[in-house]
Amino acid sequence: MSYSVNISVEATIENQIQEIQYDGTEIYQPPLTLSESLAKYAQKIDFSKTSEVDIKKEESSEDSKSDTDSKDAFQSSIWPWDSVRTKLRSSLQEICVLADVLAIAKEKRYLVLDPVQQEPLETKPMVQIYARKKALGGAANVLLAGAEKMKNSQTEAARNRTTLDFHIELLRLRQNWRLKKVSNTIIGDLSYRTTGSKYLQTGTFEVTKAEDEEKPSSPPSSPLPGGPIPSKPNSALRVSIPTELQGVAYIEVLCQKDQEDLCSVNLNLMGTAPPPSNPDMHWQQKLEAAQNVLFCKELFNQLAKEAVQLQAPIPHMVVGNQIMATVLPGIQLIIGLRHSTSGDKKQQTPPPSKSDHDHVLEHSLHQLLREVHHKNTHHPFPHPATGPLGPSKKRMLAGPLAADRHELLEMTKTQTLLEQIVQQAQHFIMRMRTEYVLDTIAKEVKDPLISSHWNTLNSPTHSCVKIHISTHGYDAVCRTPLIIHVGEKSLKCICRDGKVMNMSYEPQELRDLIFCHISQHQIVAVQALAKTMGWQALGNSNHLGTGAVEPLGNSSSCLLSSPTGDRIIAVRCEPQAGPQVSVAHSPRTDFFPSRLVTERKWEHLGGQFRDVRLDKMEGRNFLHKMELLMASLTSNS
Amino acid sequence: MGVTILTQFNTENRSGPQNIEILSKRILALGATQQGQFLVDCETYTSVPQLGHQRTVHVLHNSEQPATVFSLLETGAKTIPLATDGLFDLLMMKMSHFYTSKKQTKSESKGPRYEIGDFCVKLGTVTVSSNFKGVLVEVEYRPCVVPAMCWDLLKEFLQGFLGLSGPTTPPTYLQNRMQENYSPIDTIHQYLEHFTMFRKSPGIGMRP
Amino acid sequence: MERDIEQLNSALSAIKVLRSNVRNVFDSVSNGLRADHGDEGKESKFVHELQELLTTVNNNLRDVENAVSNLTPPPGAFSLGNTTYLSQETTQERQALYGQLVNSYKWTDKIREYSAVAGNILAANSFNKTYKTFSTTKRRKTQTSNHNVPPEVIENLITSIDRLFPDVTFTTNRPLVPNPVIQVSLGRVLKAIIAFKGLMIEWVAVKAHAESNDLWAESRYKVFRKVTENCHAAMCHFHSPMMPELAVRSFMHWFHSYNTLFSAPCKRCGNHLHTTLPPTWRDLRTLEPYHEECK
Amino acid sequence: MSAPGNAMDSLSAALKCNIIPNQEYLLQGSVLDQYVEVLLHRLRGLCDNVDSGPESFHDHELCFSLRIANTGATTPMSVFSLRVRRALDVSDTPYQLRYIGQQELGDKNRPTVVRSSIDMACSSTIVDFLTELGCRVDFEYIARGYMFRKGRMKITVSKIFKMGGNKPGETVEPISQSYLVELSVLAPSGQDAIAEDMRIFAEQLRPLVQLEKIDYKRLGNIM
Repeated sequence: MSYSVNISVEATIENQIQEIQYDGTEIYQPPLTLSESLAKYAQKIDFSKTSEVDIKKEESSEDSKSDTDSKDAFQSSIWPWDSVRTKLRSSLQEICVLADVLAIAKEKRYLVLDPVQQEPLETKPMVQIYARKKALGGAANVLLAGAEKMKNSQTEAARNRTTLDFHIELLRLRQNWRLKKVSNTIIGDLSYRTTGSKYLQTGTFEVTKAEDEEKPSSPPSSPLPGGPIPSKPNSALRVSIPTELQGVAYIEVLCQKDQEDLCSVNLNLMGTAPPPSNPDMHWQQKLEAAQNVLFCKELFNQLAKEAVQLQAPIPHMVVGNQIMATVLPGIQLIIGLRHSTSGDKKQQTPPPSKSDHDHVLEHSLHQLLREVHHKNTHHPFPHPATGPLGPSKKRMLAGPLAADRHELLEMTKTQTLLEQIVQQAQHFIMRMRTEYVLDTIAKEVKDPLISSHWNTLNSPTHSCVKIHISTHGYDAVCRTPLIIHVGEKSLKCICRDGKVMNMSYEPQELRDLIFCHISQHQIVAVQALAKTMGWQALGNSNHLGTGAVEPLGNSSSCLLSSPTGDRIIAVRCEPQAGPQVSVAHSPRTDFFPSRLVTERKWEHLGGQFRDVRLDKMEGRNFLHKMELLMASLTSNS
Repeated sequence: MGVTILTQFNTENRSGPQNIEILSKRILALGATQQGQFLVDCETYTSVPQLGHQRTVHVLHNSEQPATVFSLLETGAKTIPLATDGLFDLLMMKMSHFYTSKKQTKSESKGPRYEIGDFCVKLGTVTVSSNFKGVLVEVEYRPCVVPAMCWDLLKEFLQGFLGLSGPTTPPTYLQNRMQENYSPIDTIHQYLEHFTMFRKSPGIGMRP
Repeated sequence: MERDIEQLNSALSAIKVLRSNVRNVFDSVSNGLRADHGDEGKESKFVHELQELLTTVNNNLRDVENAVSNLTPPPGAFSLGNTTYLSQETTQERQALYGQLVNSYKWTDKIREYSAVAGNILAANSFNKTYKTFSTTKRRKTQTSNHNVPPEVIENLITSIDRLFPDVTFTTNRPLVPNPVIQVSLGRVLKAIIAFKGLMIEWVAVKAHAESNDLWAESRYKVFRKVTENCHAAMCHFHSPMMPELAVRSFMHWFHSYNTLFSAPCKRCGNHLHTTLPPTWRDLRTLEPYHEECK
Repeated sequence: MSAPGNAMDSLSAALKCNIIPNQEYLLQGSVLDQYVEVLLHRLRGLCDNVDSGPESFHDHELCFSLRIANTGATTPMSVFSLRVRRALDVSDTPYQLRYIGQQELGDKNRPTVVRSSIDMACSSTIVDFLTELGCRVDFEYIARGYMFRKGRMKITVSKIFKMGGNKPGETVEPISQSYLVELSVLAPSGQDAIAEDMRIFAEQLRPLVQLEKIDYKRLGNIM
């Protein structure tokens, strides 16, 4: 109201813009109606001012009146009609008013007051800025003072108590977990759904502020060092997890022989698991544990589903929280879900059979499921970009490169988790058996040394071991290498000459094979030794047809003659009984002509073989004994 | 992916099924096992006259490569091969304004499929618009991709089971491609060659 | 040595021939015209005869020159340093010394030569029965490990083998640094994936080119499965803990012979196929192709 | 193993069962160069599996058309257009041959453009094949950019380059100062529910980029 309107203001031709939408269209204010504009203009009239003028006028008139009054007062004494004049005047006034009232009543032209919207006042910007600055400054001071106060109390509280702020905790939680706000509650999700899991069970948890009832017990005003509160690292945040995800779970995998105490495993829920979760656990550990429970549940659920669906020759059994699959005849793979709820406080001692728990297989189960998850989300992108989403690069190329049926079939082949874990378990057992057989033979058989080298590289279902049979001190003379491939259900042995032997899962077969190779090794080694000694190998056979029938394999033999040809050694080696050595002299040192053998030359035909008692001979091992034997027979005695 | 030799088997006054039966007996005696059936079919499209000089598109399917449609475009001057996804047939339908199919030349070879070691043997009865035309024997040696390397080996195999009527020289199509890497489209070329021959020939042995 | 003597002999005989022919010329000249020249044109006949003789002499001379030029000039006198002056010794009792010296020198020279030959022969046919040496002097020499070798050594070995065979391509990758896995493509015939453990071959998988490079998946083709088995056998055969580089080299040499896997017939039966397989065995020494049943 | 059926029979059977994805649902839009980073950032937040960064692509597209000249007054000129695309950045990928049919804008309620599309991978002889078939190259360009996926939806953000020389990759110059953004799903016909998902997704990219149904016919009139 500080300005006066002496200029007439006209409305702009354009209508005012009420609002500009995001797409740029402008919405105009509808133009004012006549009465509205009248009201608007009327509102601009400063009535007070005119009244002021009136008042001034009146004042001046009053002044003049008072002048006149004083004049009147002065004149009243001299003018006697004064009272008549005033009466006339007042009656004129009355009549005038009456006439006005009558005119208004008759013609109905009177003023109506309407409320009119005040137009925003345009003030000088600088003034406004100063004003606002001052106002803001005032507000800021208030806020700063308040903040200072809060900070003080905060630091004091922090000094007094170890509790963290709820919001900071929430921030930390948000950095690691998925959270969302639903009305007044904060809901989190710990399921593996975002990483490709298709398990139906939800993994929601609720985040709440820790209850306040604890706070009064430790008011910040009364810091009690050594009190019961600081001993408990309290969190301002509480996560509540659905009961089915509480506790600790793990997947137990064990391989066991037939009919071993099956029920005892079933009874105990608590294994060698980590200590049970207590309600005071930190939320991070709590959530991780719950997530692990969910994962184990999904894994077990998946395996159980597959176990029911798979058509195995010996059907898989799913009983309660346990899946039983026959891996090899007599050997079972048992996969169990062990889940202990937090309410179950008492610790039970793990049964002794738990020691068989196979951590490697458990790990690979976890790995397999994670692989499934990964595959569910990581689909390859097509190149070029217009290609369809979904098919792998290999499948995309199958058309143009004309992949055949076999390749296309291979692409569609997938193995279930259970199949894969059964295969791994089979291989695991095969490997264990092979190891055992090789180690026991190496322990039993001392004469040729048996060393086995396991490959450094192997796959979960395939490994390889190299076996060297050699004799101590004669390793440069002869060495028999063997390669054994350990598969899922079978063994394959490859010799240096390219012979391949396929064996089943029975460890006895491998044992027999190694024994056969040991006996053949002895014969080959004797011949190689003879060569270095200057002896001549007359003949050999790996599969001797003569002699007693062997319980396993065939005996092998060879004949050696001395450099001069007057001594012959025969060696026969049986897989079970070991080597036998016989010696023949020709000619015999003493010759007596008889009627049948008249001349000495016939004695060269060879004489009687006589057995050598090897066990009585000097020498570290068989080859050493043979070397000594040959050496003694070569001498010109 | 291996090298394939396609050869006609002389009918020798026997009907098609008899020939197939004789060959099946022989191959089974060698120790082969039957692994389903096979089918190679060929449809020919020609360009409409408005499109300028005449071009022919042969569209072939081979059940050995079920995800692939092979097409050979003959312009007179050259032949351009193309291998695509199965949806190419759909495209040919869309192109029916420009390329029309000649139904009477629809040819196919179908019959039993045998596997023996690394060999794959197919005994096909050829029909052109459902008229019997002859017998085609396909032998594939899968591990090898260079025809020159394994031609002798294949010849030995073919003669071992077709007898004297086995081929003594490589198929004409392969003769100047012996050193190149063999690909499934080469098999298709051989089939097309035989199909065109059968189409031209009058119906020999009309017994189906 | 043998060749030198031969050449020397031929040169000597050439000189002999030359001499006898020269002698013929002089004979003919000294005899002059003889009765067998007849009457008519006897001069011209004589001249003709002489000319013929001279051309043969010429030819012989050329032969001699050729033979001589083929000869390697003898390696001069033994340079015995200052001892050569011994030969100029005038004192009676010392004059024999030089002869003896030369003789003993020749003798030691021969000993050296023979012992070298003998050493080679003995090295090839070792009488050693064990690789282990028990002598205390050698124990100090640390055994080099074949399992744990610096990667550069293996790298060098692989590149040197790569250079050896032009039709074999090597691709190396190292999932584990000291144990490379290499892919060996043998022409267009096959490829092998070979895993090393240090300097020793630990695993071989043979496959067709179109198949995956998975170390553990078997080939879908029988022939390559058979070749894989044979490769394992050869790996056993060539295994040599003392000379690991040689083992790898000889294995690769043997493996290289598979480039004729499909094209070469069996050495024994002459056929390509036996039980629908080509000759999958390569002899370990002669590298000749055989069928599994024919070897 | 049963006898293999005729390939055409099985194809028509597949057509009947409606399992061939031959409908493309499409929304298009564009974004200026300076805001593309923001868009990519938002897409990384919205799409699946972008932990390893967005997948980039660099493709070369050739547009062919097969046409018969106007022979009579009664027969209209028929045009049949095909697109061939190949990846320049990734080796051993097939060429992609594409037939795109007439697009249906539909009424206002339909959230996306639907057009029939036949999409197939093919061998590298396709360019020769089409040329000899009688096709003409209408135009060619290079598209370089990023792609994302969200469920079945594919989102490409690409910059279009003019072909400079005869060889791809020689000299390329961008056609405009903005990136083309496409949201598409290839599905068998009749799966209109996906269109609604696309609309919701497109909504989330507003106002950075407005993905809309673009009517090419109208664009043609403007130009």
